[in-house]
Amino acid sequence: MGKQRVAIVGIGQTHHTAVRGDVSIAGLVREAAQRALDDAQMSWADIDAVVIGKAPDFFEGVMMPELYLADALGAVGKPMFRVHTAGSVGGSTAIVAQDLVAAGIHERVLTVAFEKQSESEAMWALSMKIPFQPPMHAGAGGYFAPHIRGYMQRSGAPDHIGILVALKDRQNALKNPYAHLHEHDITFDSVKDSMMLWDPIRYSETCPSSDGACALVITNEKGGDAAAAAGRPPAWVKGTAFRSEPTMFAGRDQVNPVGGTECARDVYAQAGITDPRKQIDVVEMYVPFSWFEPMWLENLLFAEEGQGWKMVEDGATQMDGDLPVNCSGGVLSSNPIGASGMLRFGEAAMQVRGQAGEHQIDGARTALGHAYGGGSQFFAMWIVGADKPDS
Amino acid sequence: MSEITLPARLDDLEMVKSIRTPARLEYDYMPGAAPSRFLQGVAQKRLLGQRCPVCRKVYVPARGCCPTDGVPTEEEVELPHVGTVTSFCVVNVQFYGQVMELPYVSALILLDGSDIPLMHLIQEVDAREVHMGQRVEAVWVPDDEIGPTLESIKYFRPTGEPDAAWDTYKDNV
Amino acid sequence: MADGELLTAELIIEYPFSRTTGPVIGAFFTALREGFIVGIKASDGRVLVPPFEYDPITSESLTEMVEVGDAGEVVTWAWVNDPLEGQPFDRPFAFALIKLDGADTPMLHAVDVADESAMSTGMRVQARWRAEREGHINDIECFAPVDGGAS
Amino acid sequence: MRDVAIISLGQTDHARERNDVNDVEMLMPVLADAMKAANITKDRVDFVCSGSSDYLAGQGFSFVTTLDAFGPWPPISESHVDMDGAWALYEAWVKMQSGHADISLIYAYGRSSPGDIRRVMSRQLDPYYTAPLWADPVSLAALQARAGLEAGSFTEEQMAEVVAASRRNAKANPHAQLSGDAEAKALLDEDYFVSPLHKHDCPPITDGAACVIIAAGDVARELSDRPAWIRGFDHRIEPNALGVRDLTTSVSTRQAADKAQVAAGGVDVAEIHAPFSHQELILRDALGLGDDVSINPSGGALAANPIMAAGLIRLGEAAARIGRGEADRALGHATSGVCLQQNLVCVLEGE
Repeated sequence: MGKQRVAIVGIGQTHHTAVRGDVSIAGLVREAAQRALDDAQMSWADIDAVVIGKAPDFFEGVMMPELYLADALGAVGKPMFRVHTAGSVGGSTAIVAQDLVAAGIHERVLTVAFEKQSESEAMWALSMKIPFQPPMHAGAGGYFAPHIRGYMQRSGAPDHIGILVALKDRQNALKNPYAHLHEHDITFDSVKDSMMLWDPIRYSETCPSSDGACALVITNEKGGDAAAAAGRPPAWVKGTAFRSEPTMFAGRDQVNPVGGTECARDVYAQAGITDPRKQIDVVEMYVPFSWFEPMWLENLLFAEEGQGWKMVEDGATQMDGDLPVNCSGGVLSSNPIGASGMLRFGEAAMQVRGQAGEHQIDGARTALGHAYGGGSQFFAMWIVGADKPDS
Repeated sequence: MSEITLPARLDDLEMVKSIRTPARLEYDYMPGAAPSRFLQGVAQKRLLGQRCPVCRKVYVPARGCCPTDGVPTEEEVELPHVGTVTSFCVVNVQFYGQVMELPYVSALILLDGSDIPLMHLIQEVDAREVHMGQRVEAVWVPDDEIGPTLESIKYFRPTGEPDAAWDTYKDNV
Repeated sequence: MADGELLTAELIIEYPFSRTTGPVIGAFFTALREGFIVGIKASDGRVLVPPFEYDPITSESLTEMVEVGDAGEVVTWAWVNDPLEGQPFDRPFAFALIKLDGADTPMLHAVDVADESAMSTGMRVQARWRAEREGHINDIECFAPVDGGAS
Repeated sequence: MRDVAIISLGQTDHARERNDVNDVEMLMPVLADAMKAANITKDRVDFVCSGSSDYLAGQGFSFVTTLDAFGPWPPISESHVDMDGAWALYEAWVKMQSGHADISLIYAYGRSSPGDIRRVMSRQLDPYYTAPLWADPVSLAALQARAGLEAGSFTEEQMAEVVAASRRNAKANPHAQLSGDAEAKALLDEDYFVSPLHKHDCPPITDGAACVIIAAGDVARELSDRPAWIRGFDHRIEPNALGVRDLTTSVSTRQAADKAQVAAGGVDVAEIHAPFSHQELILRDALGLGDDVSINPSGGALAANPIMAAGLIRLGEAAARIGRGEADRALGHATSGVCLQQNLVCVLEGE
């Protein structure tokens, strides 16, 4: 049987916002799924299987919510699958869905990822006090801030790099109607003057907490060809990879984790990429705190170690730079945690399909979707292209 | 979204848009064998790490398992109460359940003889003066408040020694 | 130190979840607040109670909501001798699937009777409404046997 | 499809409470046992997939540290499902179909002892209509049992026979939690727990874990004298609400069995994941198993029910029968959700 070619023919997302007060959990998820189906010009009956992903069940207080969502996602009578790999889950979920097609098991798979964080409070769900363990003194920001400080120390990056990233992503978000934050008045100084929450992380350098969902319709080569023939070019999957490493171990490099680089090498090799900065046209990278952009630029081999911040400073990652990063506004502008990884994967696919609207990079042929989770220890990536892969 | 048609009796009523569904679940939390032993040590003001039989690295708190080799760790190593700040963060934000006075410093501290930093608070020093490489020591809560929890260490404070050399802790940044 | 002494502690997971309902579930709870019950028409014409947003067979969005009765018949039941915290009663009661008049599918709720011998499949029961209602499944305190109803 | 086989199974000695170990400490020996039985070390594993639930652990992201039990260094290709480990095995099998891996390790674990498991599991229900009633899986299974009894699908005597057989079979299973010589007649004399269920009709409260290793083609032949080849593998889900399902049958099991081609050959052994006694009767029927099939020789979930691992164990136990030459064609089944909402069927064959 061997490996089949895989195409993304439908992409849908919700308008991400702090509280989607007008819908149930099912209604939120359904909205993204329906848009993906509409984009693929398919109906519920066309779908063979459903793969769903989200971060911890405690966010919504529903254990294994896929059981309740089976009806809303048209999964009744079909295989339905639930993935949970922490923050990388949206990416991992898309990979599991594409594997079902690549393996020749199904022809058309719907995959959906979501978070309705407003049902509880992210800070609560992420900082639950566990007996005997020292309290998480500072939530997620407090966990990652020391790594950022470590990066600054190691690379000599100046303080304003994080501000530049935040400004870029928030300005890009103004071109994305689905983004949670649309800060029309944002300036370098407004980011700089925003409250220093977890020094060195400022308020405007952190992601929001969002309700939102993202969905993709993934098909085999036949489906991809049919979409192309109908004038709806698909995004072809050129490579996928996962990598995981322990949260804490002696000598662990949390600034530039080995797992991230190995994952990138794997996915580049599958896609025939030897010079990522030249061969990749656009990147959707998981950047919940602005400083992670230069860190991941190095981790993903776009820059030499210690040099990633210079790409930011030179404007290389701006929409008019040579490697635009997060044209959608990224996680810094919308963060429904469980969906954030799939949004990266979906936005990458939108770019190579030429359907990104105002935040489209002209002529984008090859894109990287990147997600990470846990303590920078779970990685999921895919490369998508406008051209059908050779094998 | 499709339009919903309602029975006449629901016309002109203010519609319910959200419901309250509070939930409380109680669990017996069990830290396990090695962490129990570590915490019992803390209750006696002792910091007990464990050395991995394969990679020889010392883990504290003891976890019973080497995370890179996936093997049980049994050899016990008692560690001093002093170490080096490998990195830190100054916290200026309140969040759910938090009781600290702002700002405060949360730091990664590499105890001497250990191969992995643990996260704890730094106090008795202006937040602006905390820095990487700073030497710190544990300050314990009064003896009658000590128990099997890392909160028995109230915080760490600078020892006043010269800073540790970058090479001694760079692998943990 | 004492070897092998294992620690345990209480871990509490507690949150006052607030759930937005969307229009279909919201209409059901609005009706409960007003003291009546609504369902929704499925693609095959059946009336589903409680109302679901999506058809259980075709997955299409459902839109036509209809009023049903607040009395009906027990389809199946379980006798809960020793209720759990949070359940409708702290004394023995029955959980039951109850098919309301005008509905084609049964809904889950509690039935209050003195003892198990008073329960039977097919018995008629009627909603006992709380005086104070907020739009919640517990606005129906429980169902109780209809006097003189067939059993 | 690419030939993939189950080649080993490791599991805990299942117990009412394992407070002597945390999840990592519980898993390490299980993973070591499975790898030893497959004659491999961890560096030969290409893909790891696990199944667990944060709600059982009472901690978000609980699976994150549990991965330490494998020792994921250098970094590994790995994924996790918030489902029974049987679905993790399915994900690994899919991964191997596309040629990404030759050996996969799957593990799953769960504890029912730390919380009030019935209240914890009530959080699985739809969050608007039923979870606020704190309806629990035992009460809902009792509704299902009564529906089946009154429809004439099965009898209380048959339910007691299922329990007696489970206890009897479990005597030969050193990992089982409950075993012994129970007479169906005596069981029927016991008080009801949640009528019409007796306590013995319900699964025991179990803490436990399991690990299964699967390998492809010649690698499986190299590592195992008698690999249990996966010849059919499918899973299906039903609507969520009890009121719109026929509780007396299992439509999704029938669909999965059809896709997995259970009926294409005789089955010698079936390991069925039926947490409640009447569910075994419903599932036997849905799977089309005759009286000649050996059902749950391990004792099944009634003998030990480590939630999230109990389904994976069924697949591993079915494979073990083939590995030992006791069966040529075996069936493993797993279920998830309230009253058998979701079901998975795996058909295994020896060579």
